Amino acid sequence: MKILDLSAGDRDFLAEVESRSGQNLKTCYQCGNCTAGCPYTFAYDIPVSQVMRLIQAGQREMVLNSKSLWLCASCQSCTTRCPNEIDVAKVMDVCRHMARESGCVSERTTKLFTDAFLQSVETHGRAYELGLMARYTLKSGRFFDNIALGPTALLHNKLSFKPHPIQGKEQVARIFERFRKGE
Amino acid sequence: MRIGVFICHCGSNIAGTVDCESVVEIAAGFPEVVYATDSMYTCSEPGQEGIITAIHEHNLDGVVVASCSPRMHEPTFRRAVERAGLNRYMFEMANIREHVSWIGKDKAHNTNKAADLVLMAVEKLRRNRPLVAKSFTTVKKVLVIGGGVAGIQAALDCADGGLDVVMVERDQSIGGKMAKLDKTFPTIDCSSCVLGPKMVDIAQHEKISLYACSEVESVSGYVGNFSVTIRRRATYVDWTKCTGCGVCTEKCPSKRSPDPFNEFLGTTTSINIPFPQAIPKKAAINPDTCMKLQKGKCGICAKVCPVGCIDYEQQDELVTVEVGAIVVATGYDLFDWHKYPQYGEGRYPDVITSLQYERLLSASGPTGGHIKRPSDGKEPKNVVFIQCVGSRDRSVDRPYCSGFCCMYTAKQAILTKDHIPDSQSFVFYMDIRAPGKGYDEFTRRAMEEYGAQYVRGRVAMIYPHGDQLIVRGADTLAGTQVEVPADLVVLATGVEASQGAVKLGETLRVVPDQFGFFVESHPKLKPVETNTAGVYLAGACQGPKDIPTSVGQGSAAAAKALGLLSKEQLESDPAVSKVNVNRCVGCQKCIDTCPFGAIKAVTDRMGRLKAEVIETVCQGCGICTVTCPQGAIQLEHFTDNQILAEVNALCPPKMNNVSFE
Amino acid sequence: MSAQDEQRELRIVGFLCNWCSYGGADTAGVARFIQPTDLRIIRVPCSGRIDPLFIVRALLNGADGVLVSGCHPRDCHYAEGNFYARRRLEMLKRFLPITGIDERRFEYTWVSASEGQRWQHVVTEFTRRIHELGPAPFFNPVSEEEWAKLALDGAARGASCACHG
Amino acid sequence: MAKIAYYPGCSGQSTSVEYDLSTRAVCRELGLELVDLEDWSCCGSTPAHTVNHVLSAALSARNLALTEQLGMDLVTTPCPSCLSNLRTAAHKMEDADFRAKANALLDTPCTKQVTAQSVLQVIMEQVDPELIRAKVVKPLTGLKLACYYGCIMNRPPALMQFDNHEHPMVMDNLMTMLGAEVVPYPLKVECCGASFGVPRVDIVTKLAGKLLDAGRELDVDAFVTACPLCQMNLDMRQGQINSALQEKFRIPVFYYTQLLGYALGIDRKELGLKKLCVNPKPVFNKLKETAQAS
Ligand SMILES: Cc1cc2nc3c(=O)[nH]c(=O)nc-3n(C[C@H](O)[C@H](O)[C@H](O)COP(=O)(O)OP(=O)(O)OC[C@H]3O[C@@H](n4cnc5c(N)ncnc54)[C@H](O)[C@@H]3O)c2cc1C
Ligand SMILES: Cc1cc2nc3c(=O)[nH]c(=O)nc-3n(C[C@H](O)[C@H](O)[C@H](O)COP(=O)(O)OP(=O)(O)OC[C@H]3O[C@@H](n4cnc5c(N)ncnc54)[C@H](O)[C@@H]3O)c2cc1C
Ligand code: SF4
Ligand code: SF4
Ligand code: SF4
Ligand code: SF4
Ligand code: SF4
Ligand code: SF4
Ligand code: SF4
Ligand code: SF4
Repeated sequence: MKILDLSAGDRDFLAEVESRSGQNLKTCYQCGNCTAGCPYTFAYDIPVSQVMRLIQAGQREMVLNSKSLWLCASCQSCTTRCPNEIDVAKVMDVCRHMARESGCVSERTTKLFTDAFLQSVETHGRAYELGLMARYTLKSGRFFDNIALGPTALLHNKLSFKPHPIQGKEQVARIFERFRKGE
Repeated sequence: MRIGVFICHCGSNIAGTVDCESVVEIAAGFPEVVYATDSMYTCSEPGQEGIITAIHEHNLDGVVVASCSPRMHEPTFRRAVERAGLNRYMFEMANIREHVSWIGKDKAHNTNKAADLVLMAVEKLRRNRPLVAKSFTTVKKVLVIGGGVAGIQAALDCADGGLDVVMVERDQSIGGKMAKLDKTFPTIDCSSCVLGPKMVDIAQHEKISLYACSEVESVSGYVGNFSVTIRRRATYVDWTKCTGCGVCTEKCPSKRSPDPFNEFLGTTTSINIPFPQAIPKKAAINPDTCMKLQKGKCGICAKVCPVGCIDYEQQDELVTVEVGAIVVATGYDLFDWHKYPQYGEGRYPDVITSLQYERLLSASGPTGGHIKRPSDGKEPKNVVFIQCVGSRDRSVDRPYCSGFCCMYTAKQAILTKDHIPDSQSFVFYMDIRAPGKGYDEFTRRAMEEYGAQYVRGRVAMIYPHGDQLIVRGADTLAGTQVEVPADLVVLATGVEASQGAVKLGETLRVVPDQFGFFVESHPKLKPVETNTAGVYLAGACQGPKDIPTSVGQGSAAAAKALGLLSKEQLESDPAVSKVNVNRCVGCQKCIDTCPFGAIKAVTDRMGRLKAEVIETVCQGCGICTVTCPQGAIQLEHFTDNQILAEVNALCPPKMNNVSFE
Repeated sequence: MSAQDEQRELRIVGFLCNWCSYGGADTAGVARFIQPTDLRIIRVPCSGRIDPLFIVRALLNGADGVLVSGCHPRDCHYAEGNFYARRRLEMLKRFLPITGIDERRFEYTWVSASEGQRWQHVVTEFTRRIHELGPAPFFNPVSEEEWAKLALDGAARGASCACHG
Repeated sequence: MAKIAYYPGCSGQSTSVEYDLSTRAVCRELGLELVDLEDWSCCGSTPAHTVNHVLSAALSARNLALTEQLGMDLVTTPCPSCLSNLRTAAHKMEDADFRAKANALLDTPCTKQVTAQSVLQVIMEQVDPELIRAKVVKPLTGLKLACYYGCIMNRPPALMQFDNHEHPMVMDNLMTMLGAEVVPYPLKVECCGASFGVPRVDIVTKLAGKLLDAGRELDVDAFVTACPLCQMNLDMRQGQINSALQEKFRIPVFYYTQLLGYALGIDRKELGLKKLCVNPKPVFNKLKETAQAS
């Protein structure tokens, strides 16, 4: 196990997460309620309460490389029940932003899906599910995961073969464009 | 006036950063100062002697000491000047230690500032006048409000000490929460075995009168002489005759009356004696469920009562008593855990409170001491305890620790194993707070000898699964989520101020904190006193407290009351407000604003309305002085003139060529 | 000695209630929390004893700043003295600009007996503010007398003056 | 008829067409006129806010601005995920600085405060329950249902401000009103696996499997949902779940609008019942039997 040198903790990391999320993380007293309610704990490498702890201890690398960031579904159960009224889901969100910014991607497939989804929105103005599945499948190389669903979905006319582009799709594209410029 | 000034070095505490000799020199030039000197330790014996000698030798009639905070040594020096024959109000203090030498490094600035402070004191002193305390007699009787273990202890100690005691209890019986407990930590002795005899003592003590089913309606007067009105609620039973035989309760056909004594785990009869050891052991009718009082039908209890004491027409009664001191011991209530929707809000009958669990454990409880879960009466095997429910939780506005729930949870885990040897307890906790004598050993025993499994983490949710409840929590030490299928879940619900505490506080002029617990006079040095003279606190009404501490406080409050009333006469602080009747126009504004009701309206010989201060009630806040549009009511020792003299000493009007005086 | 220390002291008057803020200032002293030395403290039993007149008088007499401090809102030793104080001082703050006095020269705050650190902060900040404002301007004696009268009148009228409600 | 701006959301055009169809049918029947936002765009869903909060808000705000252009200040959507995004954007834009940042990404800024509500909330709050009761022609008597709300319909409570966040009841009440027996389903707000169906099938099969299991435990005839993602994970993925967990679930999963529409006597075609992956036939057979029996 990694031994932490607490004095070498990155205080700026705590400050940055606090200011970007607007949350006071010093109030977290490690009760574990967030972890207790998080449906994804079984899939996490670091339970959400320990993510909070590691932020307090300024462990930037461990946090930003955690798979948990990418597996959080923003289900809000942690936020809803935290006795210190910390918006934990927002903190997870912010850490994910920071991970993305610093190029840490420990769950590649999740990121690919997110990217494919947004790509689809940027192109068509709306999510085009078949297209985004195709793009995701190509990029991730995970051909078999959802292949079984294909027939079920198509049989029930669930997925449309054509995207539903909108007239204002340039407007939407410009949202992304301006966003990237501003970054 | 002949004023003497004494500048203290406090060793190097003051002299280190203040040039004391210079201050002496400057002070010697202040108006009416005839003597100025310095002294190494003014409060020491030689220091005080120095003051006394100087008063005699220089014929001083006023003294200024520049030293530490008056909050520290003002009483000391007042006694010293009094020993020299001066009135103790002919003394002023300048705080050149806490407010000068300890907070500033610049010696020149400090010296200058110290001299300013001495000048302010001199200017104020020049306007002081001797004040003489009035003495008054006291009523040798104590009111104890609340008959929990703290109030019981206070009442018995006062009565044994020779005072008459009036105890007012809101419920039908005294005993408070302790009467509902099964066994008590850390000794696991039976609660009613230790409390029962004390309750009987209350009933039998010739100096104690007990008013149960009663509440304090209003209080007037002041320390030594309070006048208290008590409302005795109608019980529909003449308690002077009732023998507590219980015949009525056996025959009452209305058996679905809520049973607060058993924490609503079962129901009881409309006419009822809450428990066999109740004191007073008298029956009372619940008017909400009695068929006679609701619908005019029944009347069975009146028929069967062998002494004929049922009275369906009975009304509330007001009683007035005069007392010299008041002990407040109104205890606490439990947090309403329904505020946690994730624990089911009451939808799951097998999620209960810790106090309900005490009733299930108790041999005199609704299940005769067998742990049967409410849903189906089955004996539980997996029992989950959740600590800090409604404590240490900002999201429900309860940031504080309830103090004793860690301990009673350990106790309940131990008792669970005693009752059901093949059971397994799980305790979800955040920290274990067990700071008393033998307490930590006790919680260790719960884990080590009784095998309770302690899990560090909160519980996020409880949901039913089959006939069990799934408790989903975290084990933060193992670093993961955990689930326990439970047969029974016991919530260690937190402690809240007792219902109605804020209102009672208003009646008694005792301030509640933001959570409704009464505020003590000083958190360390006056833990059972309040800021209202003659009113004391005992037990959990001041904050969460276990039985030993509550009892200790009961005795401490009794000692305070006994000490107070042991004096034949009390002296009032003469620094109170005084009305100049010539200026007073009788507008009564002061009467409206005085928070202590210390001012009354009187008519003078000419029949004109005037204000008059009741010296013994006035607390000396000076709110009235600021309120009076005529400047007619002045707080002695802090008059407008005195304070303005200090202002002028600091900012001389001549600076702007204007004179106000 | 730093330049700050050598700077000329300004005249700042403090009115502190005996139970809370005076104790807080003591606590700060006991903890040796270094503070600027400009402030001199007048002890009163309760913030409810502070007549706005005292403050006006200090300012008219040439004080560069006045600081009032009492118990926290629900904490008053006299149950509700600080509640009265708050109302009066709030009115005063609105009244000051009418008299030509910069209302930033007056501040009121709440400090409890245990809040030594807070007291240090309050004093340091207020003193810094007064130094930024500089010494109080000299009053024209004539109009000043008028103002003094006005202020005293205000106190006397009482009934119509909300400061004295 | 009360006019209300309507935002169908992307899934309403693909995986949850039947939700969109039945919502429109039910609203029409209940006297709510849905006015489609012309040329609406994707709200960004979860992916957007996991990338950046301003980007996410801007994608939603474009639609809030469209609502504003219709002269309305309330937009309604059937999808909780869209709802959550629209509400979050609206809430964040109460802050002027944030609003400026989000508007800077848009061609047409959103200047007014527009609120979003779920269609469910609108139906429950704006339609007289007596009207619904009166219109029921085919009661759901005899059906045993589990109402599953999903994780974000009511959470976090401060943002969503609708129903009990741990134990929501509106769908339960609605179904009871239609004559169904509603079981006290314990996992009403547990997460179904959300959009991890694509990147992490293992996660979804486990979480959704747990939900199905709790329903089977209570012996329900069907699930009722109000969220396209929940419905898809429980219904379309039921086969996937069965093979991953070696189970044999066959529990139909309806949108509440489908059952409501059925009870109101709306033509089946308009409810898109054919689109359901787990065949709902047994449910309707059971309903017929009870109807005949009585
Ligand atoms: C589940 C549980 C288990 C516990 N186990 C233990 C244990 O094993 N050991 C231990 O040391 N402590 C234990 N405690 C703590 C114990 O209950 C308290 O320490 C003790 O009861 C405090 O006594 P009290 O007299 O201050 O207050 P209370 O017991 O609350 O008594 C207050 C009394 O005042 C009355 N009253 C309230 N308001 C008014 C009013 N306005 N007018 C007149 N009367 C009024 C009430 O009716 C009551 O009779 C336990 C507590 C709980 C909840
Ligand atoms: C480092 C530290 C910090 C603390 N901080 C705090 C704090 O911040 N707040 C707080 O509330 N508490 C604090 N405490 C605890 C506090 O010290 C005790 O609560 C308190 O001192 C107990 O007072 P006492 O009178 O019972 O005992 P003591 O202070 O021990 O006094 C006992 C006296 O009896 C005398 N004595 C002993 N034996 C005999 C004998 N046979 N004959 C005659 N005289 C005898 C001793 O000389 C002594 O003067 C602290 C303690 C420590 C160690
Ligand atoms: S629930 Fe809140 S306080 Fe508890 S561990 Fe999680 S973030 Fe910390
Ligand atoms: S929001 Fe994320 S971290 Fe919080 S409980 Fe849901 S999945 Fe877990
Ligand atoms: S009087 Fe105060 S300052 Fe002087 S020696 Fe005593 S404690 Fe120190
Ligand atoms: S029967 Fe009469 S005397 Fe006996 S308990 Fe009842 S009321 Fe009292
Ligand atoms: S009159 Fe009332 S209390 Fe008496 S027996 Fe009848 S129901 Fe019971
Ligand atoms: S005593 Fe223990 S259980 Fe009770 S509030 Fe404090 S820490 Fe929690
Ligand atoms: S406020 Fe002044 S004038 Fe009015 S009654 Fe009181 S003392 Fe008299
Ligand atoms: S000083 Fe005045 S207001 Fe204060 S208690 Fe005395 S009479 Fe009442």
